[in-house]
Amino acid sequence: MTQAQVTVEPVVVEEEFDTVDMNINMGPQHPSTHGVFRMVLTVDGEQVKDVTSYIGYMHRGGEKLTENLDYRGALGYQDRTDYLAAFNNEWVYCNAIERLAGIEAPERAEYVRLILAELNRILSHFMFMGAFGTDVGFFGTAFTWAFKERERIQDFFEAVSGDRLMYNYFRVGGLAWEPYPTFVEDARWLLRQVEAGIADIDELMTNNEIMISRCRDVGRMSAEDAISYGVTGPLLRAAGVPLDLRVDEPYSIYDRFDWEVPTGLRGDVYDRYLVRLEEMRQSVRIVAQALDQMPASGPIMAEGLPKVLKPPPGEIYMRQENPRGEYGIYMVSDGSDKPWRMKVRSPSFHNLSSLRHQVRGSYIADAVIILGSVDIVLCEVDR
Amino acid sequence: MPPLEHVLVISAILFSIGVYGVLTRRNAVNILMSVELMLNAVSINMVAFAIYGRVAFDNTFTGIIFAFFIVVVAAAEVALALGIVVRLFRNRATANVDEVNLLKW
Amino acid sequence: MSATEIVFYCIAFFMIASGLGVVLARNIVHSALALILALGAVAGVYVILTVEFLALTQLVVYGAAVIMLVLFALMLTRARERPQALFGKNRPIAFVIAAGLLTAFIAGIVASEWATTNPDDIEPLPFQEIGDVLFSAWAVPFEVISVVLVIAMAGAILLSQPDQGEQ
Amino acid sequence: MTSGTEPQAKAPPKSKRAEKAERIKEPPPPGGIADIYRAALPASIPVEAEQTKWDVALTVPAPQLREALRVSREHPTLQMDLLRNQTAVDWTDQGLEVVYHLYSTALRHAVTIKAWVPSENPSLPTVSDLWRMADWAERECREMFGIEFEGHPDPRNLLLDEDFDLPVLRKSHPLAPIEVKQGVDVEYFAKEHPRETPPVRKDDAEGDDERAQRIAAAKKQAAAAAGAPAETKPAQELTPEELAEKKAAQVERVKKARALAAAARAAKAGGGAPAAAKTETPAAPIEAKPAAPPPAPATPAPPEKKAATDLSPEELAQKKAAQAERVKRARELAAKARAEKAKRGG
Amino acid sequence: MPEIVLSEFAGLSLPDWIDALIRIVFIVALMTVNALALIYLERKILARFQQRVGPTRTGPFGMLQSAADALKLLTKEDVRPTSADRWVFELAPYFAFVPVFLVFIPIPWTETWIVRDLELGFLYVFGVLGLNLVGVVMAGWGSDNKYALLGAVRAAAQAISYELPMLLVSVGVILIVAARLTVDGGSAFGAVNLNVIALEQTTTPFILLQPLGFAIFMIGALAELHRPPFDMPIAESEVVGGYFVEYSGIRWSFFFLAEYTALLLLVVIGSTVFLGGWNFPFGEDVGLGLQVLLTIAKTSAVIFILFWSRAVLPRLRIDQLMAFSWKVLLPFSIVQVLANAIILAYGGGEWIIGITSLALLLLLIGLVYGRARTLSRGAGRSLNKQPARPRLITAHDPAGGD
Repeated sequence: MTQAQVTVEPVVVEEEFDTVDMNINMGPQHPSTHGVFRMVLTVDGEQVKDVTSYIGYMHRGGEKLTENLDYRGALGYQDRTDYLAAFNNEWVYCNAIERLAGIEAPERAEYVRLILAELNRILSHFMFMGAFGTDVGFFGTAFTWAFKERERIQDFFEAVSGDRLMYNYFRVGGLAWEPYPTFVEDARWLLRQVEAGIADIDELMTNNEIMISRCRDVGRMSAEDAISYGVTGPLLRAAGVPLDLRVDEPYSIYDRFDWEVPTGLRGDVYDRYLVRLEEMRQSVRIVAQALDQMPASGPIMAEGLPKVLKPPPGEIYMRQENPRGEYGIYMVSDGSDKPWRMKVRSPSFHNLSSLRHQVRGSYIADAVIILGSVDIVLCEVDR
Repeated sequence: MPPLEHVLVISAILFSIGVYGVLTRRNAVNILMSVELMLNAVSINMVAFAIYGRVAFDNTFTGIIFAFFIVVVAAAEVALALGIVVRLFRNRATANVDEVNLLKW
Repeated sequence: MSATEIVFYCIAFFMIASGLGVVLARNIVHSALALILALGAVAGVYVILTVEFLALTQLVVYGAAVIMLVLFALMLTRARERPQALFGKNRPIAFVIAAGLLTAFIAGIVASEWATTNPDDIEPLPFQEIGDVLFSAWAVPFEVISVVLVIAMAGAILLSQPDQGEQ
Repeated sequence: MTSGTEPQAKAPPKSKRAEKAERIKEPPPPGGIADIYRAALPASIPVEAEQTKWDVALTVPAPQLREALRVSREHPTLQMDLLRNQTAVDWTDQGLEVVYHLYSTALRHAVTIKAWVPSENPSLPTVSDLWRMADWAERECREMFGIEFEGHPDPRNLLLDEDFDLPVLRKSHPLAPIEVKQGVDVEYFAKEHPRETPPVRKDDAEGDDERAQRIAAAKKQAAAAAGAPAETKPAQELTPEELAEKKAAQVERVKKARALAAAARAAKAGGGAPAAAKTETPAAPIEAKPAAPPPAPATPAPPEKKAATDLSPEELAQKKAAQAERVKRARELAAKARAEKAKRGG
Repeated sequence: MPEIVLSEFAGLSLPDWIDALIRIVFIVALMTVNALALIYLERKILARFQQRVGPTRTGPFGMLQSAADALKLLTKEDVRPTSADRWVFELAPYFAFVPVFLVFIPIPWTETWIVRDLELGFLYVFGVLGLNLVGVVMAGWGSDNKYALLGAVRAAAQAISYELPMLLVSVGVILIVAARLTVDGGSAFGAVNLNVIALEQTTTPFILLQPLGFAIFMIGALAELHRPPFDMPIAESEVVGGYFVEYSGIRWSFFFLAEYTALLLLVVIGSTVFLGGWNFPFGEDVGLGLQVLLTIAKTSAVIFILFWSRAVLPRLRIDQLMAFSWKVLLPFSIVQVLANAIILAYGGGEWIIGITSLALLLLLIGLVYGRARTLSRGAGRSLNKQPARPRLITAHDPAGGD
C-alpha cells in the first residue's frame, strides 16, 4: 500500500465552456434516490460535471434520544437506523452493551442471533437486487423476483419475532424469548427457497448483455480512494480489499464456520453487484452450518442480569459487519443507567460520502445506478 | 388548382417575411430560420413553375429537382450554421450577431 | 372555386401566419415552432401542386431533422433567457425594404405574361419519373449534393466538438 | 504548524468526574499498539494510553493531534489508512473529547486517538486532507458539537437545517422543545425549557434497586416542589449572558465560514461561466445578508444551493425577496408566540 | 389531387365527406380500443413475467381496468404549471397525437381494407411519424421542467438516430420489391406502397429474405416507441417520466394514446413489410375476414415480444444507445442495402440475399454477445474468493518498527 498519496484534489470543473450547464435537482422526491436524499447534479447535456449531496431529511437525532433513555429502552431505536438490517443493528447495540457491562450471552442465543443476522443480510441484499434492478431498468421484474424471497424471509422473521420490519427481538444478554419450536426446520426450508431465489436473480441479471454494458466500469473506485472515503462493506470488497469485520476483527462465533469472503477486481458497479450476490450465497452457507451446529436446547438469556443496567464507566467502539459495511456503535458509559454518549457509525453515511467521487464525469443514468449500487438506507445515513 | 399567379404571390409574401426577419432579428438562430423561410419560398416558386410550365417547357422536371436540391442543401446549411452558432455561443457566450464584432475569436 | 383551391388558400393563409410568427415571436422557441408550421404548410402547398414526393421529403428532412437541430441549438444555448436582444434597431427600415420587395414582386407577377397551361388541365405529376430523371440527367449534381452533405456533416461535427488544444 | 490556537486545550481542569474517570483508567497491555505509537510518534507528542473495552485509546494534546494523525497514517509501522469513525464526546465541564477511530487494512490493527478541546470555541485542525472520509464526519461533528475544524473545505451543515447553528449533541442542549420549533427563536425556547434532569447523575448508593430509585426521584421532586434551591441545576447550565455570548461567537463563525464558501463559489462561478459573468453580478449573497440580529437565528439562507449560473439575475432577486419575506414572517410568528407565552406565564 | 368523387365503402356509394367521416370514426374507435386493450394486456403479461397476477378487480379478469383508468383520466384535473409556456404546453399533446393518427391512413389491414391506398405509403409513414417528435419536444420544453427537457432531448436524439437504420433496412425490402416489379421491364412504381409490399409476400415473407432487416426494424421501432431497453426518454428511475412529467388528466392520456397507437402502427407496418401482413404464410389465398385475423395474429405475436423485452431487459444508457445506432445498426443496414442492390443488379437469386442477410444478422448478434462477454470476462471469474479462516489479530509485529 503506497503511503499517503491519497489527498483531496480540488474540484476541477472544466474551464472550457461547453454550452450551458444545467443544475438538476434529483430528490428529495425522486424514484431512484432510495429515500429522501437530494443530489444536485450539474450536468452538461447528459454528462455530470459535479454533484452535491444534501442529506439530513430523515435526521431524527437517534443518538441524542438514546442518550436520554436507559440502555434497554433505547434498543427499539436501533432497529430504525437501518430498517433493512434491523437484526444486525440490534446485535451491534446489544454486543456493545454486553462488552461494556461484561455480560456474556449464552451460546444458543448467539447462534440464533447469528442466524437471524445472516438471514437479514440476505434479506437486505435481496432488497438491493430489487432496487438496483429497477435502477438499471428491469421494469419491476428484478424487483418482484427479489421481493418474493424477501417476503419469505420476512415471514420467517415475523414468526420468530412477531414483527416484519422492526423486530426488537434481541436483548442485552440474549434473546427476548425462546425461538418457536420449528425454528430450525423452517430456517432450513427457507434456506432452500432462498438459494433458488438467488439462482433466479443470478440468471435474470448477471449475464444480461445490457446489464453488463451498463454496469461495467461505471463508478469505479480504487481501493485507496475507497479506504480514504471510509467506504466499507461490499463496496470496499468490490474494490479488491478483503476487509470483512467478521474475519478481520472477529466477533461472536464466526470463526466456527467455513465460508469465503468475495472480493471484486475492478471496484465498479458490476463488481459490487457480483460481490453482493456471492455474499448472499456465503451467508446461506454460514446459516446452514450454524443451523447444524446450534444446540437444541439451552438458555437464551444470560444469568443474573441486574434489573437496571449500569455498566461501569468506560467506553467501547463496537463494530460489526452489517450488510452495508462496518456498523459501529461508540458507546461511553459514565456508570449511570443511560449511555453518556452513543454514536452510530453508519456504513451508508460514509459510503454515500464517496458518491461525488464516483459520479463526477459519468452520465446521469450512471449517477442513478451508482447511487443504487452504493445501496444506501437514508434512515441510516441521517440517523 | 389555383392559378399560377396566386402561388407566386404567396411565395413572394413568404419571401418578404423572410427578408424582414433576416433584417430585424439579432439572434443567429433566428436569422437562420428566416433564411429557411426564404429558401422555401423560392422552392415553392420552382415547383410552381415546373408544374404549370411542364407542358410549355417540354416536360422537364428541372424545377422540382431544384426544389429537391434546395431541401438537401438547406439541411446541410442548417447543420453547419448551427455548428457555427453553438461554437459562437461557446466562445463568446452570445448568439447575438450584433455582438460578434471582433474579427477574431 | 374547387375544394382543392379552398384548401390551398387555407394552407396559404396558415403558411403566411406561421411565417409572420417566425419573424415576430418574442420567444425564439416559439419562432422555431412556428417555423415547423410554416414548413409543414409549404409541404401542404407541394401536395396541392401534386408533388407529393417532395412534400414528404420536406416533412422528413425539415419536420424531423432540421427542426430538431434548431431546437437542440436553442435548448443547449438557452437562447430564451435573453429576450431583450431579439430585435435590432432597424425595424422600420427593414419593414420598408421588405414591403418594397413585396410590392415589386407582386407588380412583376401581375405584369408578366405567364406561358402556363390552364390550371384545370394539369395532370398529377408522375413522380416515378422524377426518379428516372434524378438518376440519369441529374446524376452528377445528385452525387455532388451527396458530397456536399458529407462535407457539411463532417464540418458540423468538427465545429461542435470541444477544442482539444484550447484550455 | 496548525497548532497555537488552543494553548489551554491540554490538561482539562480536574473535576470530580475527571478524577473518577482517571481512577478507572486501565493501562493497555505492554507490547501492543500503544508502544508502537510511542515509538513512532515524535518525542514532542506526549501520549496517554488507556485500554478501553476493545481498543487502545491514546490521548494526545490537541495542538499535536494533526501531527499524530498524520504519523498514524504515514508511519510504516502504523499505516492507519482507514479512519472508520470520528466523533466527539461532551464531558460538560471538562470540555469536549474528540475521538478518532483508526484502522489499518494492511496491518489489521485498530486504535483510538483522542484529544481534548475546551467547550468554549472549540477548534481543531481538519484532517479531511488525510482521509477524505473526514470531510463529512467533521461537518457532522461541527454542527452537532460546534467544533470548528480549521481548514475544512466546505464547512456547511450536513444533517441539520442549513441555518441551524446550535450544537445539538452537547449536553447543554435541551431535548424536546427545540425540535418542535427548529430554527425559529431557539434561544427563547432554550431559556424557557431548561434541561429538566441533570445530566451528571449522582452515584447513588441505592444500587440497582428500582424502587429505591423511584423513591429518590420522588424525593427530588418533593424537594423541587418545596422550592429548595436548585440543587439539581446542572453545573454546566449556562447563564443567559454566557449563552448569548456563545451564540454570538457561533453566529460570527458560521458567518465567516459562509462568506468564505460564498467567495470561493463566486470565484468558481466567475471563472467557469461566462454566461453568468455576462449578466450583471453572478451572485452577491454576502452583502445582501442582514447583520444577523441575535434574537433571530433564522438568518436568511444565502442562495447557495443552486449554482449562480443557473439563475438569472431576476430569478435571483426574486428568490432573495421571497426568502426575506419568509424569514420576516417566521420572525413575526415567533415574536407573537413569545408574547403569548409571556402573557400566559406572567 | 382527388376531386369530388363518389367512393365505395362497404359496397355503398357515398359522397366523399361521409366516406371520410366513416373512416375517421373507425380509426378513432380502433385507436381507443387498441390502447385500452394493449394497456390491459401489457399489465397482465408483465404481471405474469413478474410472478404477479396483475389487475383482477375490475370486471372479469380485471378487463375493465383500462376503461376505469381512462374514466379516471378523463375526470382528472388538468394541471398546468404556472411557469410553463401556456400555448406550447397545451398544444403539445395534440402535436404528438395527430401525426400518429395520420399514420393510420396507408395501413393495409387486409388486401382492400385501407383508409387510402397511398402510392408513397412507406415514405408517408416515416414522414408523418417523425412529426410526432415535435409534440414531444414541445412538451419537454413547454413544461419548464428539467426532467421533461432532458426526456425530450433524449427522445429527439434517439428518434433521429433510429429512424435512419429503420428507413435503410426498409429500403432493402423496397429494392427487392422494385426488382420484382421491374423484372419484365415493368415500372418500379408502387414499390413503396405498403399494400404492394404485402402483395409481394404471398409465397415468402420478407423476414426470410431480410432477417437482419426485421431485427433492425424492430429495434428501431422499440427506440421510436420509447420502450425498454430504449426507454430513456421516459425512464422513471432517471427522468421520472420524461417529457410528460408535468402532464395530467386528459392531456397526459393523449400522450399515452399516441404511444400505444404508435406501438400498434409500427408493429403492423413491421409485420406488413417483413411478415407478410395479411398473407397466409407460404401462400394460401384466404378471405378478407381471415386476412384481418392474420394481421392481428402477426401483430399480436410481435407485440408480445415487445412486452417480453420490457420485462426482462434493463435500460441502455443514452450514449450507448446512440453508439449502438450509429456505430452498429447504421453500418449494418447500409451494408445490407448495398448487398441487396449489388446482388439484385447482378441478377443474383433472392436466396443469396436471404443468406447474406442472415449472415449479417448472425454477425450482429455475435458482436453484441462478444462485447458483453469481453466486458464481463465471465461474471463469476471477476471475483476473488478468499477463505474466511479466522486470522489471528496481532497488534502488529514490533520487530518491524523497533
